[in-house]
Amino acid sequence: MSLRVEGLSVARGGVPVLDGLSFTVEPGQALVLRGPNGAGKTTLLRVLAGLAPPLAGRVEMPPESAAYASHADGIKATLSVRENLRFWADLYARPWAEGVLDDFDLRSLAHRPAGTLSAGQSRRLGLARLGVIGRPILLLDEPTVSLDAASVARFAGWLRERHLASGGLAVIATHVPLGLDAPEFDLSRFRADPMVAGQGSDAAFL
Amino acid sequence: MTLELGKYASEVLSAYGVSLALLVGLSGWSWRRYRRVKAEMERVERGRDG
Amino acid sequence: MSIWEYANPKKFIATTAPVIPWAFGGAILCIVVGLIWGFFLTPDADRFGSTVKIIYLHVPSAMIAINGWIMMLVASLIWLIRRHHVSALAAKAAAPVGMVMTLIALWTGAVWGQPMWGTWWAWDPRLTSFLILFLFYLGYVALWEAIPDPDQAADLTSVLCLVGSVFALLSRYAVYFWNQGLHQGATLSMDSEQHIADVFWVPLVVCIAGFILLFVALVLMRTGTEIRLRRLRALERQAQRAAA
Amino acid sequence: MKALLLRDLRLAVRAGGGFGLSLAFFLIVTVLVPFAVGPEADTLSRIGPGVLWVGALLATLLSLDRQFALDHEDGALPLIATSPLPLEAVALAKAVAHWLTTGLPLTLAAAPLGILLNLEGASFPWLVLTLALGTPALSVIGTFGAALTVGIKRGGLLLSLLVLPLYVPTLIFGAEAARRGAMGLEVATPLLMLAGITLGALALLPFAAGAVLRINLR
Repeated sequence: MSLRVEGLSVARGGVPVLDGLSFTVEPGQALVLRGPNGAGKTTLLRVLAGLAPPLAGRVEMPPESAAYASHADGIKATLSVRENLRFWADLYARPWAEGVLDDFDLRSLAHRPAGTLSAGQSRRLGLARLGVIGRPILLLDEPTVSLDAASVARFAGWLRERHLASGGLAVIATHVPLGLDAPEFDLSRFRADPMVAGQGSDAAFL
Repeated sequence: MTLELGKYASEVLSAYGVSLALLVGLSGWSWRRYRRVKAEMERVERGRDG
Repeated sequence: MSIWEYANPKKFIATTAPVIPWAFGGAILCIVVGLIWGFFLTPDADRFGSTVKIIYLHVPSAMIAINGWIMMLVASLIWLIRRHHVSALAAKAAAPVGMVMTLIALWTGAVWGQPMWGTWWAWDPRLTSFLILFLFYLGYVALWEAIPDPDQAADLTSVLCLVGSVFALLSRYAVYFWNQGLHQGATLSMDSEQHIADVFWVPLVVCIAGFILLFVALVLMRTGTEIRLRRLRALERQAQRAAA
Repeated sequence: MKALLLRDLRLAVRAGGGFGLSLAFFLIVTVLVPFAVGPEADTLSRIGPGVLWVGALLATLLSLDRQFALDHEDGALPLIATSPLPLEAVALAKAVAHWLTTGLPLTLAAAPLGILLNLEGASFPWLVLTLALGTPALSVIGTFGAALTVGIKRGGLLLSLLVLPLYVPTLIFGAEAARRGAMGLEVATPLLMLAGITLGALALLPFAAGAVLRINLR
């Protein structure tokens, strides 16, 4: 259940952003992506999630094992917290476990329409989705934005004890220290050289 | 050279007139656009190599 | 050197640049000769009076309108399968030309049928098919304009062209079915040449050749423009990234 | 696929879901027609089936772009795309959900609205039958259009421009079958063509919509 990446090069809007990326994440491990804004963190995560094809290189992971989470966490305002989570469980054909409400401190909010939640609460609901769908590989883009310190600690705890401990792995783009003893991966070293056209779709015209 | 167009002369001429106007308009627009972009291209190329 | 060599944008411009003036000149020559020949030197057809002279504009433009869409369909397939930018840009370049040709076919068709139908527009199945084709062209061009990213635009418009072609064919038969009940179409079938006496035939072929040359010239010219615009955009983005 | 379908149905009927909007629009359009063409019963009954067909078609068009736009805006689309459900099935589920919330109610509402247009008794069954056969095609073609324009700002207008020409065959065969049925003429050809187009669209267009969604998610 490991994630292996070899010689990966990704582009955004036809322009190569990252080049020659190679790394491996073993089960139980996490990898934190560092780099300035626009370095390509989100683009890389989307390629790993299979939402966009890479320009070159390979991403090796078992099929149907990745879960992607971005800033916008797809919460339906008119559905209640429980209905939102039940939908994700059904969509991913996973058995519904009430325990996830406690993991993310949502038990008291279960019946409230998601539209009435605060930014931090709806963020916790977004992260609770990861607990519900039970995917071993998590690809998280700034997961702790708009969370207070206590919630960040709870999420890091869940990540460590529940996800990584049970053999899951995660690639996380974040600036906030999560207290995980995870190796860091600086993307600015792999910035594609703009003058070298590479395989981006603009290459044919340069 | 018989040029007697009968009672539909105005229709025939209008058909030709509009059609040729459209053709000339389309060609002219494409040609002007072709030249303008070509000139822009050369200006940028000179800027890059100069 | 396989044909796909021309898919390289720079080579495409290099090889087509000298061809454009010749194609353009040839087109003008053929159209002028064909029209004058057809306009002045042929007697009026008995039933239509002088409106039959419109055939020299209607039939060629109608053919280009239909074949233009087919060319765009093939170019879209080439883009989807082999990812050659030139074919996607050629489809984008051909769309307005096809649209104008459809407009001409509509206008000349309406004027030609006017004496026989007594009205400017009688929902004749053939003309209505061109009206629907015009709507497809309109949607295609609008979609290209609506999407900033060139690759995404090329992909989406290609899929629209494929789906649109199927529905264009369906519409053509639907329209023929829908209008049979109303009234009999023009006796002179507009698209088939065998009904035409040979004295009309030769200038018509010259006009058709002229229109084909014009279409080729315009598409080559406009594709060159699209390629250069795309190159300017790529250079600019490269400069931005280098500066960042 | 059932999960997505049930969620969309639940969202549609919830407050602000827009369930009743297309029905209201259909009613308004039907009411406006007599104001425009005059109250004579025989004119109204003659153009009735066609007017109701155009009304249903426009009402369907009205509620299309919300389908994917909402999931795109709140970030649900990439999450759904990474689920085990292929995008083609997502498109089909959206089309079925759209038909259940819009196409079916319009078909059922067409009969009572026919009374407003003084339709004769014979034309009611044909009207409902042709709408029942035709509205699924309108939904699935519309879903393809919605997928095509999901990322485009103010894509609603462009969606109508792209989808209306695709509606022409269904509209022609549907309205023609309804008209001939009302007059007791031979109905087999338009009805079979209408059903054929709907089945073809249901079978093929989800794949086109899935491919287009994949492109828009890049």
